[in-house]
Amino acid sequence: MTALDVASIRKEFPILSREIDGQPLVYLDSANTSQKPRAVIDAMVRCMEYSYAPINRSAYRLAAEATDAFEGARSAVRRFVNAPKAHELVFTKNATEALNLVAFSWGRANLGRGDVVVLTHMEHHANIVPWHMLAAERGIELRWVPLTPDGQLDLTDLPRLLDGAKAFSFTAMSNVLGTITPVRELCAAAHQAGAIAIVDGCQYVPHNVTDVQAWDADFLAFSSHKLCGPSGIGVLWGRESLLDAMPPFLGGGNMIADVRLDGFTTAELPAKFEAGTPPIVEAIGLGAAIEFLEGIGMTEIRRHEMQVADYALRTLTERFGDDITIHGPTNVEVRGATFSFAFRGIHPHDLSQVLDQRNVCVRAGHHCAKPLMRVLGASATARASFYLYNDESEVDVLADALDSATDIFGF
Amino acid sequence: MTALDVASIRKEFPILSREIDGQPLVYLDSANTSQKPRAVIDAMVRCMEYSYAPINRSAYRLAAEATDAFEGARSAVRRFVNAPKAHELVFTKNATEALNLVAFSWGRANLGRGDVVVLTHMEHHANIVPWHMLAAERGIELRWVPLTPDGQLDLTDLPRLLDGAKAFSFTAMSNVLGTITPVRELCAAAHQAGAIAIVDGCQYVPHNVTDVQAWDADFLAFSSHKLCGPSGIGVLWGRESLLDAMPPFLGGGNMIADVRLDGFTTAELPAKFEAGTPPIVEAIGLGAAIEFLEGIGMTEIRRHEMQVADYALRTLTERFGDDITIHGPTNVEVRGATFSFAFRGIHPHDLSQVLDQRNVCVRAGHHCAKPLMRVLGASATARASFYLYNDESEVDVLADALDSATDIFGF
Amino acid sequence: MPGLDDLYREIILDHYRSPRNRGELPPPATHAVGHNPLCGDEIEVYLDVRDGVVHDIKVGGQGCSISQSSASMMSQAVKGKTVDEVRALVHRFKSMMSIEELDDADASVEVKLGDLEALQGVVKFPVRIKCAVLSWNTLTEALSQATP
Amino acid sequence: MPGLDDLYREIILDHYRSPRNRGELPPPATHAVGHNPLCGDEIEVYLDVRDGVVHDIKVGGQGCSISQSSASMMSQAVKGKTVDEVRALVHRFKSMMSIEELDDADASVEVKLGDLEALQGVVKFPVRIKCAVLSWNTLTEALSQATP
Ligand SMILES: Cc1ncc(COP(=O)(O)O)c(C=O)c1O
Ligand SMILES: Cc1ncc(COP(=O)(O)O)c(C=O)c1O
Repeated sequence: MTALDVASIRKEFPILSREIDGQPLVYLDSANTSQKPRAVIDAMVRCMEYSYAPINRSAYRLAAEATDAFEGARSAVRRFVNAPKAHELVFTKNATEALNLVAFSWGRANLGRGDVVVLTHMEHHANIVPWHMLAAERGIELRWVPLTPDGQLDLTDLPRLLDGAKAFSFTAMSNVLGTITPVRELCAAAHQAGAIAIVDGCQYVPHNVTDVQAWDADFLAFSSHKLCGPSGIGVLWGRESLLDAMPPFLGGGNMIADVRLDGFTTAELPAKFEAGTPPIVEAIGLGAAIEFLEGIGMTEIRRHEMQVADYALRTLTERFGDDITIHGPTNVEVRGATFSFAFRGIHPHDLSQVLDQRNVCVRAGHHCAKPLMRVLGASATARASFYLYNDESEVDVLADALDSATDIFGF
Repeated sequence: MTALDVASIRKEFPILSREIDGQPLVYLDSANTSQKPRAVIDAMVRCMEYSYAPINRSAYRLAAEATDAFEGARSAVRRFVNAPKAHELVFTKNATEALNLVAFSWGRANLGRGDVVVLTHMEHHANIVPWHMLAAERGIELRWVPLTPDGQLDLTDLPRLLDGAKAFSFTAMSNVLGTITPVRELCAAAHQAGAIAIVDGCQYVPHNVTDVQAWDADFLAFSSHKLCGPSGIGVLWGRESLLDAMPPFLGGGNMIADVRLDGFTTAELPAKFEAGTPPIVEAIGLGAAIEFLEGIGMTEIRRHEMQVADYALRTLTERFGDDITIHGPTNVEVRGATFSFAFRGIHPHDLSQVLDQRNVCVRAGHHCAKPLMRVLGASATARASFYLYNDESEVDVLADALDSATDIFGF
Repeated sequence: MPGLDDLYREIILDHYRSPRNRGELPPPATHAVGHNPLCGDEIEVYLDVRDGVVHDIKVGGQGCSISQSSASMMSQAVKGKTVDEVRALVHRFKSMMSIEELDDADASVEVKLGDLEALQGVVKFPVRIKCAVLSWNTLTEALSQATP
Repeated sequence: MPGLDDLYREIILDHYRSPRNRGELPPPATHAVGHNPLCGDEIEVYLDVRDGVVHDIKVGGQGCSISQSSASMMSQAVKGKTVDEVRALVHRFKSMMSIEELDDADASVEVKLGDLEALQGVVKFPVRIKCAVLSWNTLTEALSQATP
């Protein structure tokens, strides 16, 4: 079992050597957004200092060079998720736009009154609200896959829920519970029922080997900023035949073949879905992030996070027993290193503020998953999420900091 | 008359000292996308190396610091366009998304069959295609303001065109002709007719003092990447009362007040229109770009570009006479330093390739304005566009390079 | 960087532990619900306004120490005040939270913040400002229902 | 970085100045129009296919030296060929442009590019590949109309 060399990985992330009030940064909010390694920052700086130019529009060499780098990033993304074709990858502004694109472009073309879309109780708002909007617009019906008590999908009723459905849209990993869902099985169930399978890969893709062909998925959405890449760019992968048949989403430059006073025709993939000037520098940064992660190895990253997850589960339960409630599965085979918890009745907002005094950064809130919060019976939780640059020692710092919360609130 | 100190401004842009084949870069494609000064690159690097964190979500100090920087950028944008309130400024991925947001969110709420939207013959596809899409969806009627022979808006029939219209959407400066339109007058005409005024400021805002209140506009869209800022972020400014009354555009995290299994309610401005993780680093870079431009002075930049425009018009016509056709106005009071031209029957694509041998970067094509190309009777033009870092000497290099094109194509 | 003592003053923790005016009021009292979209906190305000005076107020919902203590102190501060006095107080409180600005006219009106001053430290924690203001926004909504 | 001589071979400029097979064909010849969305170039291809053979081809439209010369050379190369031969040629040409890949089976089929080899240099100018390929995509469309 190769453990990651976390110490040297940390050196690649300049921000991790920052101290606040003389204490090192214990960044446990990567499920929210991840930090950036030097390789990504450098790629972006190099682009802006040396070869920034418009993409796919101008004929001069500088522009050709920039276009090459930009399309090279698309190829890197293709490889990273094992998509069949590079032009099946659409750059969006974030995963949210990617999911909206599917809901509105595929959805408006394929869904009418009474049509069924199946979601799960652990979805992020990004995979709920667009469907609510579509429901309000054209009367589609939403059905929900419930959860088991330990925070996995309860698949008992899945065939019935999927019966007659046109789409099943679900997360590959919960951003609250850490639960990893059985994506391949869920895709098969969707197809069995005649529905397409839309995978929200925001939390999964940064932490695991992703293979859309092995999954037999139809769409995959994820964000660059959660996988060590820049903010301002997300990815939609879609099956070519589906993307080809879809109407455009946003209108403007780059997505057209022709524009007349009385109408327009659309460009080929992926341009059809990339209206306007794309996130040029950000795509190049995303390409660098992918190369950085591949250099370390997604299998190794997953293995490392399983180790940390295991240590965190043991440490927190041993130290705090009934004072802590950790949501989600206890088996690290089906969960990532993201932990939502309740602690001694202290409101998560206050808890996070107190942890911050030790420079421990955790998120407090509903994590953009209010329906799930209602299932958990909480209005908010605190969430500590670990990534490749975190290790077991930070679990201990978290535990010590939790202990100190008691002092202030006097429990 | 203070001329800009272009030599020292150029030093701020690392890429401008790049040489290709031993020749300096003559970057005349800023209407397409502009280069980035060190201040912008540094602000982005500093954010990623030192204070990157989620925005508006987490309570720890690093996140508060990042949120401050992010919202500080919004305030900088507010000041830059003299908007009444910071929350009237919505960050989008580019100007194209901003215009789509208006067309789809405002448009779907306010326009039905037979309703009229007025555009002009010099619009960019970003201000045409969304309206075409809306026309196909709900049968609105588009009317077009034609052009005068010298490439200005022909306002003779404006009152008739605006009669009964609900919106007038127009560019403040043409990306092809360089024409600056009388925005304040056009807004007044729109309001007179009971229509709202939507201003495409992509080309205007980077080069002039912008004041949405003096214009009395209702919406303004522009992109960061054309004003020395990062790619991956654009801006929509809208009148508070209009934005407040509009339905959301994209659904997801951040734009909600509450989400239930059966529906959702939206957040306040600007969050309502900013679904998902925003372009965090890019916003901070945009803030730095604005401070950079303000430090030089938009009035001074405009004055400088008028000087360069004047020199370019004189030089090119003196040297090439009838061999060159420059489109657009000849009066620099009503045009920017963006020149589309035809030269000795050489196809613009070939011309741009030949100019590139001298490292002169110009764009060739339809410039995302195919309807305008048809008015000009061309399928494409070459376009040289100047910015604060260009000066008269580069006009001369362009002219010399044009001369050399003749050799290859043997005219 | 600001420390925890700026935030968690003793008086705040006191109101958090023993919130004043908890409960509900039956109709015809007006009722408004406010959400903090960032963290999920919810505040309910019940308002009994008669003859331009806030006769009674009750607060429900759940949230962090800042949102709960702010709601509790608010309920104490507005009870018995005229609607105009309450509006002036809301404005003064929001300007203390740096989300509204005081002009000269405001400055000349005397408004006592009392215990609420303890929340001043929240300004240094921008993310928490929304917690502190939540009950005040909900109050404003309940108020505008009561005095249409 | 590649230079202009890689692009503007003499033979290319010759086809540009004197394009072969310019014109139109009356129905029942098939007809397709292709756009280069980036630069606005337009190519029209008229195709007279009978008994599986391209009896005649004419080319219209406007564009740069690369798109025009590619169309002109293409028209020469496909005239008189069987539809299968034309498809193999299209595939060979696109693989020269590095947008399609040759597999072993393809490699064993002999396809002569002739004059078209002159366009090889275009690969070094990625933005111009679209110019070179435009007429070939339009040909494919006309072909699929002719042989449904
Ligand atoms: C006048 C005008 N409008 C809109 C746009 C679209 O801007 P973006 O591509 O940044 O969305 C541009 C630039 O491409 C433009 O010049
Ligand atoms: C599971 C999941 N889906 C969707 C999103 C939305 O991603 P973004 O905010 O980058 O659009 C997130 C992260 O916020 C997430 O964790």
